[in-house]
Order: sequence, then structure tokens, then C-alpha cells
Amino acid sequence: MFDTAIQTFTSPVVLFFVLGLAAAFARSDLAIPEAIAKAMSLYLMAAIGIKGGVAVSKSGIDATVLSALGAGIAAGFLLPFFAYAVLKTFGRLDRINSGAVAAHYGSISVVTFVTAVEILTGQAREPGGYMVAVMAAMEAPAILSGLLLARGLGSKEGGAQSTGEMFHEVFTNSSIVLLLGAFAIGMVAGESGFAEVSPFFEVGFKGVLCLFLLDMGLIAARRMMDNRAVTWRLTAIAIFLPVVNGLVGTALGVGVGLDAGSSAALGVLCASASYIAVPAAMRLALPEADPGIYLTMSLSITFPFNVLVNIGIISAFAVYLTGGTGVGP
Amino acid sequence: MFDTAIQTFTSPVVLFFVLGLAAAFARSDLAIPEAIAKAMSLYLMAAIGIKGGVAVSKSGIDATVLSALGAGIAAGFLLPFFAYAVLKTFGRLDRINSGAVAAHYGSISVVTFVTAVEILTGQAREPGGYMVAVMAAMEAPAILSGLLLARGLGSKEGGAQSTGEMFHEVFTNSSIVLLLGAFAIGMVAGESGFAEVSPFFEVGFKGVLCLFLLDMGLIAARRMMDNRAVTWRLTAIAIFLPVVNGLVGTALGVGVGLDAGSSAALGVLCASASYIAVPAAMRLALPEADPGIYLTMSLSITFPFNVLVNIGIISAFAVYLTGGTGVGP
Amino acid sequence: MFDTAIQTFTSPVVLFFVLGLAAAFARSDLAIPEAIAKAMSLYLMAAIGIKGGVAVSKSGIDATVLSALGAGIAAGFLLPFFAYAVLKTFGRLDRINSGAVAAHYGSISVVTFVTAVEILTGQAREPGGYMVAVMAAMEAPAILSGLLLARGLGSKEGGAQSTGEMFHEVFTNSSIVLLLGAFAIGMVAGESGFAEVSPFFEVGFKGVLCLFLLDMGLIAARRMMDNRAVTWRLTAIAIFLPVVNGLVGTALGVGVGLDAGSSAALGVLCASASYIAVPAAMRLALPEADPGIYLTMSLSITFPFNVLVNIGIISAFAVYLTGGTGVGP
Amino acid sequence: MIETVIRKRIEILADKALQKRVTDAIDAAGITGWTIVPVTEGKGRDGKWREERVMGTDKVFVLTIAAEDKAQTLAEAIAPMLTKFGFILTMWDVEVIRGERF
Amino acid sequence: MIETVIRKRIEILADKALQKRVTDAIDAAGITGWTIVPVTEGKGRDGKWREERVMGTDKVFVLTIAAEDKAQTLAEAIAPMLTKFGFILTMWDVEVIRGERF
Amino acid sequence: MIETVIRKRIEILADKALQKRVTDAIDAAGITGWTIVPVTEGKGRDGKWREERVMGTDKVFVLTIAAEDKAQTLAEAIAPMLTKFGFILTMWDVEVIRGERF
Ligand SMILES: Nc1ncnc2c1ncn2[C@@H]1O[C@H](COP(=O)(O)O)[C@@H](O)[C@H]1O
Ligand SMILES: Nc1ncnc2c1ncn2[C@@H]1O[C@H](COP(=O)(O)O)[C@@H](O)[C@H]1O
Ligand SMILES: Nc1ncnc2c1ncn2[C@@H]1O[C@H](COP(=O)(O)O)[C@@H](O)[C@H]1O
Ligand code: NA
Ligand code: NA
Ligand code: NA
Repeated sequence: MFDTAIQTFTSPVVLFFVLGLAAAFARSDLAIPEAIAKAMSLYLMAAIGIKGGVAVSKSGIDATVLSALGAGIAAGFLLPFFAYAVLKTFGRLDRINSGAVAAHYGSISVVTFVTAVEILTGQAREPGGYMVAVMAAMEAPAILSGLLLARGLGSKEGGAQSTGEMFHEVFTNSSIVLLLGAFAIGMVAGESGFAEVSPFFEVGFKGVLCLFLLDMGLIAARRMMDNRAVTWRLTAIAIFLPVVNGLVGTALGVGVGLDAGSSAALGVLCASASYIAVPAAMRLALPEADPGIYLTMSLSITFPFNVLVNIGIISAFAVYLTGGTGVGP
Repeated sequence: MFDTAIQTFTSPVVLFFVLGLAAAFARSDLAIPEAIAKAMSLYLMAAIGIKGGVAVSKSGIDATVLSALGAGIAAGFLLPFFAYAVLKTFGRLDRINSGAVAAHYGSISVVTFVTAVEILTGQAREPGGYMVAVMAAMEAPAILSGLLLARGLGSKEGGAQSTGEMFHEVFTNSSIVLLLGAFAIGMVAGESGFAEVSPFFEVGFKGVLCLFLLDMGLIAARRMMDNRAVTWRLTAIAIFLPVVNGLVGTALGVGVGLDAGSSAALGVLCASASYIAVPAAMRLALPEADPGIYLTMSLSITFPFNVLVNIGIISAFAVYLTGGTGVGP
Repeated sequence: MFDTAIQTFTSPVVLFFVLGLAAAFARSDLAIPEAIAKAMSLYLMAAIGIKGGVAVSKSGIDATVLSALGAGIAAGFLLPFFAYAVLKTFGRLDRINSGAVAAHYGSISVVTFVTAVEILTGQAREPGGYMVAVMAAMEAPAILSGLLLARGLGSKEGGAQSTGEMFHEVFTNSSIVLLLGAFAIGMVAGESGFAEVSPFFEVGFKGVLCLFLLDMGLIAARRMMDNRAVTWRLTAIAIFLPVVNGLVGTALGVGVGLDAGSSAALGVLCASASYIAVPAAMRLALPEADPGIYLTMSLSITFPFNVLVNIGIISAFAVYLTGGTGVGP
Repeated sequence: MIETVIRKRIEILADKALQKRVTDAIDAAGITGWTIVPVTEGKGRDGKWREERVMGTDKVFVLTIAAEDKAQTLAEAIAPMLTKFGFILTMWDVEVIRGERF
Repeated sequence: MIETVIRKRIEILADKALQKRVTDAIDAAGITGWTIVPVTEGKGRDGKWREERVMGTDKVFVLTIAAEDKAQTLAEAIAPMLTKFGFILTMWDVEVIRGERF
Repeated sequence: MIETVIRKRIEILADKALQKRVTDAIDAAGITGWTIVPVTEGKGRDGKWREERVMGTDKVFVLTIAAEDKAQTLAEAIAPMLTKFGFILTMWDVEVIRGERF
């Protein structure tokens, strides 16, 4: 576990994230232009989707893939209930904010997943390509649970968006569309078709991820400094939930028969909290909930915690459960 | 011809275009930031220019190159007259709009050309590097013909731009400058100079083209949905013209002695309709013409038709004319 | 020396700069979107920083590195005094503007340095990786000297920024932070960590530099055409200073025992004039100074002169001083 | 001298994600058009925001020019959103040329 | 209390490709300056447009501040373009500090 | 009919590098907020500028809405910067909904 932590901290990807945090805390004016950050996220989505699709086009869709999908979707639906209970009691949030935050923790963060894949691959435990599909499938269910908890489905209030409208929003969200679209392209084009474009999507990948995490570090730290809405109780929850969800998800992965890398990836998906799709959905569906709370928790506390600490914990736990031998070759 | 079509539809480049169309029709909010789209087009221009220049620095300027240039320029001047006749009679457009649209169909679309080069190269029929110079030479002549048709050269109306001003605009247009500038750099730097920068201009090329076509798909579909100005007659013309111009151009290429790939490329240049340089020139020179007509025809009908169907037709026709053997090795 | 000049002018990097100048003088609308230019400069900073850091992680910090640092810092402090004298007497500028301009010539231009490294590497005289650290160290001292000359340190006028505030500004400036941050990452990650991300930072480097210099050419030429504040005397100084400073810096490098490439790099650092960090600092600290003067001198005269002519002179001088044999293998 | 008429110019600062609701309300009020101006940063009672692009906190200015009566219709249609979502609406009189368009 | 003077503030929504004609007209009217504000999207009688960057349909706001008489000169110079190219011009009175500049 | 109140709308064209001084002055004047609108190009007595991104010549519009008295306080606080740095300040009356916020 200790080796893993060291490895995490000498990975350029993680180091750039730390640089971003440090620069923002030092009040540097370093900033990635908005259009570039958007482009990098589109690139990462397209690359990860297409690579996942090519991988599945090779392996085919078998029982493992289906059980991973089932496990992921089930976790997406159920984890918010636990999160809600913790937020309402220990966190002292009201019903609406508890539901909104719970939706974030049930859903997933693409960047956390990608970072975990990089780190796991560095440990010779690359997760299966189908985990990309699992990730896409886990984006939405938690939104449903969160809304159910926050206001009961269907009770549309004036000004808030209808559930139908909201689901259209979630499923036509640019990241989902690009991720699934590129996944489909990868499946259709297969390995030979992918060969043509692989230089672009492979050569740049880690470097772009570095600069993207630099930007995330800047944003996370700036939001942390601006924020006043998050109490110590919520801070504690923003660390407690990813640990628990991560262990539950990893165990679930091992339980349904996934290998160590894929189980860890499922654990990371459960541990991660959304800060793109879900905030956008909540802004529309629960405008009364406070973005100061859910964004700060997911982006400024849980995201750095996952990247810097929790991926290491989850990876070690997956190795332990599958009887592995610590850091791979 | 059927094989070619299949090949077209498993090319990631084309699949990303289809994804763009699909996402826009599903009303997804997927969008490439403007600055990124602009940067991708600058990159594509620079890459295509420099590669063409390096190719010509190797081959030298010989009779083939000169006859290809002559054929291209002649086609650029003459094709608008045919288009004008069709638009005025069958299309029922007035004089001004017919001239404006005709200018678009006589000029060329860089992205269609680049996509065709990719597809042709995939069929082992790479067009000669000098076709880049032909493309650049074909950008402007049609504008002249179109204006002649629309208003008679020289009869400058109040508020409209003088012809001199307009030609300065066309020749200092950023795409022309970058294309020709990079072509010149490629010729000066030659293969050894290019070696230094080739990783950048080659590794990224196809991948960037994928994302650029994704964006073009989004724009084409959104414009199609917004539009009301284009009748079924104009829609038919927007498919008929590229077919006819494509066949004429291909035959012309074979006629002046080009190989199959270069003839097909000339056919694609004739078939393609401008949606960058010419609309900008028309906005200045013929402000009375309706952009809703010429943009929708060239961008939302002809461009997808060329990418998805017509490049395949033209390529098969070129093979047929040169007595080739269908899809290359 | 003549060979070197030829080589300079067939390098794509320099040719793209010339294209930018030419396009702007022809009043083309060619322009790189702002966000892209910013992103390219962030990329270049990160790449150069990380590569420098990896190089130093291999070589370690020895006496050569320390003497190069010492020589650079000393030059940064002292060169402005000479520049000030020339600007005040021959240039006929007032005290404030002389100080402001002097600060620019004492500080450094990252892009000039990077271009020089490319050219020197092409001559098989790659400067040591530690020169990146020297460059970072030379950014600030001249600002101090310039302010001293312009207004005497401490005499804060109403509305002008306090010296403390200004230094915070300079040291948390995005380029410095990214350069030093990436340098530190390179040192921590070392060669093995860098291997992961090197495709991104190496494959794209020269190509990005090409497009960045294209943009710099456009900006430099446009500013030259807009400008009226710069007299022939100032123009002469903007060529005289880089020549003198370049020779002094090169001699200094050879004097403290650096190899030919590193001495030339130190010469280029002394010869180059800042047009990013220092103008920003001057806008805050000396708002009475005229940006029309210092930007036009550093960006539109000295920068092109350095890229097109002076790097060649300095390189030849370094070879001469170290008893080298002209252009390397 | 050129003839001008007086119209209302209305500016609404809204979340980018909710822009469509505002422009739908403008269309519903029978106003001929609208224009979007980007904004990059701001501060209000809820603290600072910045174009953070990843999290739906971006805002835009929606501008529209309309005759007095339609402007009133719009203002009433939009008032509930102002409170619910924290939008800001300002309006003032402007002279326009070619006033028959608005 | 700070002294202010009344000036006209004029805003012209124009095609990016034609921006230079507008600013030339401003210069010709003897006005000291102008400022460009980007716009990203809009809807009018000709339907919607969006920054489509590839096709010359982009627009900008040209702002200028001028004394009444110069503002009138400018409005008259620009009126033909308004009709021909579909520009929009609005203007209103504003207070400015350092009014001697305008 | 919806109720509106009259407030001052103030726009300051400032160097991007000096934006923080302007917003600090707004905060100091006790005004509830401000919004930044990007600008891309301009011309004044010092000649043209363009977003040159590398050299700190960029500018922004800082907008703020405030009651008359606070607007005066702000204008006085900012007046010295106007001259020193060449900022431009304009203000005018606007109607706002939910005026109690400002
Ligand atoms: N009433 C309006 N308010 C604000 N902007 C408008 C209005 N009408 C038109 N516009 C803008 O002017 C552009 C051209 O309008 P039109 O010529 O009517 O298509 C539109 O795309 C909008 O950006
Ligand atoms: N009359 C004006 N109307 C609008 N903007 C102006 C005007 N005069 C100056 N500006 C803007 O203010 C900036 C600085 O002006 P100046 O200090 O006169 O060079 C210019 O670059 C313009 O962006
Ligand atoms: N007095 C003001 N003047 C200009 N913009 C404001 C003002 N107050 C708030 N805003 C803008 O409105 C946004 C939301 O305000 P609030 O709901 O008070 O947080 C802020 O982030 C600012 O962009
Ligand atoms: Na989760
Ligand atoms: Na054509
Ligand atoms: Na220097």
C-alpha cells in the first residue's frame, strides 16, 4: 500500500494536479483558457470512449461484461440512499440539499476514473475496456435516486424542469454523447480502423491528462478558498463517503468475478463524485439546492482526496481481496 | 463501388461526422468551442500545405502538375455557368442568388478535399502532392464567374464592396494565406526540414480531422434544422450538382493525364462547394444574396452528401476510367 | 557564420515566423485565436520546464550549474544600467520610460530562448538542461533594476502598486509558476516518470513552436504597422542592445566555463527582451511609462531581429570563443 | 436628420444552462429577436463565480430590444425566474433607427 | 461630488466581416474611439445564428461614446448599412467622467 | 404590473491586469456585486489595441448596478484611476426588478 502511494506521488499526472493546487493557493494567475479546458475534456472523452470500444470489439460482450454493468448500475441506484442518510443526520443538511449531494456521490467522475486507469495501468493492473461502458451506465441512475430522495419523482414545482426534460438533458449531455458515440465508433472501426487515428488518441493522452489535472487543481483550490458554505461535518463526509463507497464497490467487483484492476476501477467509480453532469442536472431539477455545497464537496474535497489518496487505498484493497501480490511487475 | 462505400463507413473520420449529425439531431448540447474549431482548421491547413509543399519539392514542377493546375482553374471558371443555368431555371432562384450559389459550387471545400485524400489514401490511391496547389488555385476563379453572373463585373452598387477590395479579401483570406504559406515553407524546408516538425503535423492529422468533422456534423445538422429557405428543388440541385461536377472533374483529370487518385481528387474539388471563403466574399460583394440559401445548400446538403456518398462514387468512377481494379491492395 | 544564417532560414520554425510577418504586412485576416495562443504558450512552458527538470535530475546540480545561475542573475541586475544610459542619452527618453525599457532588455524572452535552443540543437550544440533554470532566474532581477532607475525603490506614488504587491505579481505570474512547477515535476518524476508523458511533450513541441511563432510574427508586424511612438533612435537601440548584450552574455558564459551551446544560450537570454512578464509588471508599477514604446521595441524590433539574425551571430561567436569548428556535425 | 424611435432595451443576466428558458420567454412575448453576450466572471451575494466550464456555473447576458408593452409582458413572464434562479434584469429606454423592426 | 457630462452611447450590432466599415465610419465622424464586445448567438427575423466561425456569419457589438452632434453624424452615415446589411443601432444618454475626451 | 425601481448602471472599461482594483473599489463602496464582460479590440487616443494576450494590454468591462449614493461613492473612488490608467466610466439610470438586492 505504501509503495502504491509513492508511485502515485511520482506520477506526472498527479504532480501536475498538485502543481495546480499549489499555484492557486499561492494566488498565481495561472489559468487554462476555458475553450482549451473544454477541448481537453472532449479529447479525453473521445479517446477513452474509442479505446474502450476497440477493447470490447476485441473481447466481445460476455458474462463478465454484463455482470460488471449490472453491478455498476445497481450501485448507482443504491449508494445515494446511504449517502442521503449520512448527509441528513450527521451532515445536518436539509432534505433538498441532502438529495442533491447524494446524487453527486452515486454518480461518477470521468477524470477520477481516467486517472485511476492510468495509475492502475502503471501497476500492471489495467482494467478491462468494458469498464468505460460501466462508467457511462453509472452516470445517470444516481440522479434518479437523488431526485426521488429530494422531492419525490413527478412532483414538478413551478419553474423547475419536468423530469422528462431533465432526462433528455442528462442523456444528450455532451460528455455522455461523446463517450458513448466514441465507444460505438471504436466498436465499429475495430482495431484496424482505430490504427489510423490511434497516434492522435494515444500519443497525447497522458500529456493532456496532465494539463487537464493542472486545471482541475486550480479550480478545486480556488473554489475551496472562495467557499464558506461547507462545514467541518460536510468536509468529513466528503472524505468518509468515497472511502466507504470505494471499498463497497471494490468488494462488489470482486464479488461478481472481476479481476483486480477492474474491481478497483469499479471501486473508484463508486468512490468518485460527479462534478460535471450531475451539477448541471441539479441546477435544472433542484434549483433550490446550493451549488456552493455540492460543488465544493465533490470538486474541492472528494476529487483531490480520491486522486491523491483513495485510488491508492482502493487499488491495495482490490489486490488484497483478489489475493494479489502488491505492486505488479 | 460497394466495397468502397463500406470502407467509407468504417473510417473513423466519417463515423465522427455521422456522430456529429446524430448528436445535433438528438438536440444534444455537444459543441466544439469556437477557438478550438478555428485552431483545428488552421492546423489542418498548415499540415496539408506543408505536406503538399514537401511532396512538390521532391517531385518538382512538371507537365502533369501544370496541366492539373490548368484543368482546375478552367473548371473553377466554367462550372458556375452550368450551375447558374440550373439554379435559375429548375431552381427558380433570382439572378443574384443564382450567381451567389453558383460561385459556391465552382469553388472548393478544403475539408471535403482532405477527407477524400484520407479515403483515397486508405484505398492505396493517394493523390499527388501538387493537388494541394490545384485546390488553392481553384478557390478564387469561381467567385469571379459568380459575380459576373450575378451583377456584371464593375457595376459596383452603393454599400457593396469594390471588386478590388473583394479580391484583396479573397487572396488574404486566412485559409488561402496559411495554405499557400505552408506550401511554400514545405517547398523551402524540403524533406529534411520537414522531418523536424513532421511528428506534429502527421501524428495528429487524422485525429484532428475526426474531431473537426464531428464539429462540421454538428454545424451542418443544426443549420439544417434551423433552416426554412431551402426548397425541395434547391435540395435536389445540392445533390445533383456535386454528382455532375464530380464526374466532369474526374473525366477532366483522366483526360489531362492524371493518375486515378489525382483524377478523383480533382473530381472531388469540382464536386465540393465552398462554405468558408466564398460565403465571406459574398457577404461583402453581394449582401443582397441570402446566406440562408447558399450556406444551407453547400454546408448542410452538399457537404454531407460528398463525404458520405459522393467521394465513393467519384473514386469508383476514377478507377473505372483509368481501367483500375476496384479497391487497391 | 554564413552557413548558420542559411540554416536559420530553412528551419520551419523561423519560416513560420516569416510567414506571420508577411501575412500581417499583406493585411491578411489570419489570426490565431487568443485561447489557442495562450494554450500553446502554456504547453511550451510546461514542456520546456519538464525537459529541463529531467535533464537536471540526470546531471545533478554541480558547480557549472551554480556558476551559470550566478552569471545569469548578475547579468539580469546589471544589464539594465547600461541600457538605461543608452536610452536616456542617445535615445532621448525621459527617466521613467528609460527605466521601463531598460527592465525589458535586462529580462528575458522565453520564446526567443526556445527558438535558440531549437536552432542550436540543430547545430549539434544543445545547451545544458539547467539553462531553463537560469532563464527562470533571469526573469525578475531586471525588473528591480529598472524600477530603481525609473523611480527609486520604495517611493510609491498614489495609484501605483506597492513593490511587495508587484513582486507577488511577478513571482506568481503564470509563466514563471508553470515553468518552475514543471521543472520541479521533471526533477521529481525523473527520466522514468517522464517517459509516460514524453510523447505529448516531445512530439508536439516543434510543431507547436512553429504555430506559436506564426502568431508572434502576426502580432509583431501588426504592432509595427499601428505604431507611431518609436523613433529611429529607439529603433537603432532596439537592434544595438541585443547585439551588445548577446556578445557580453556569451563571453560571460564562456568565462564561467560553460560549453559553446550553453554560452550561446546565456548570450541569447541577455540579448532577448521580455514582452510578457515585464510589460505586465510595468503596467502595474510604472503606469506612466508608455507601452507603445516598450512593447514595440521589444516585440516588433528586437524579437524579430533576435530570431532572424542575432541567434546566428551569437551562436557563431560562441563557437569562435570556445575554439569550435563552425557548424557541428 | 435621421428618425429614431424609443424602445426598451432589456438585459437579463442568466445561467447559461437556463438561457433557453429566457429566449423562449422572449419569443413567447412576441419580440422579434435577441442577442447573447458572453460574461466571464462575477460576484454577488452568493459569492464569486468564474467561467468554470466544467460545472454549469457559467452565465450569459441575454439582450433584447422591444416596444414598451412587449417589454412589460416579458418582464412579468420572467419575474418568477429572477427570484428562483437569481437572474438579474435591467431595462432602459434607447433610441433605435429602423424602429419598425422591434 | 465628481463632475460628469452627458454623452451619447451608441451600440451597433454588425457582422464581424463588416466591422471595419463601422469603425471607419466612427473615425470619419471624428469620434475619439470605439470598443468591440463579442457576441455569440442571436435570433432575428432571418432566424437564428450562432458563432459558426467557419462561415462569416459572426457578429460583434461596436460601442462608441460621443457628443450629441457627432453621434448624429455617425447615425446618418451608418443608416444605409443598417438596412442593407441588417445591422442594429441603439443609442442613449449616459453620464461620463472625464467628458472632455469624447 | 411588475414593480421596478431605478438604479444606476455603471460600466468601467479597465485593463484586465487592473480589474481587481476596480472590483475592490466596488466592494469597498458597499455594492452587492459586479459582472465582467470581455472586450476584444478598441481604439482610443493612444491608438488601437487588440487582445494580444501575451502582453497585458487586454481590457474588460466591469459592470455594476447600484443605488445612486453608492454609485457616487464608487465614481469618486475610481476617478483617479480613470486619469492615471486611462479607464473609461459611463453610467445611466436603469429600471431593475427585485431592486431591494442592489
Ligand atoms: N429585438 C432584438 N433584440 C436584440 N437583438 C436583436 C433583435 N432583433 C434582432 N436582433 C439581433 O440582430 C440579428 C439580425 O437580426 P435580423 O436581421 O432581424 O435577422 C439577430 O440575429 C440578433 O442577434
Ligand atoms: N469614444 C470612445 N468610445 C468607446 N470606447 C472608447 C472611446 N475612446 C476610447 N475608447 C476605449 O478606451 C480605450 C483606451 O482609450 P484611450 O485611453 O483614449 O487610448 C480604447 O482602446 C477604446 O477601447
Ligand atoms: N450589483 C450587481 N451589479 C452587477 N452584477 C451583479 C450585481 N449583483 C450580482 N451581480 C451578478 O449576478 C450574479 C449572481 O448574483 P447573486 O445571485 O447575488 O449571487 C453575480 O455573480 C454577478 O455576476
Ligand atoms: Na460515485
Ligand atoms: Na466545386
Ligand atoms: Na535580456
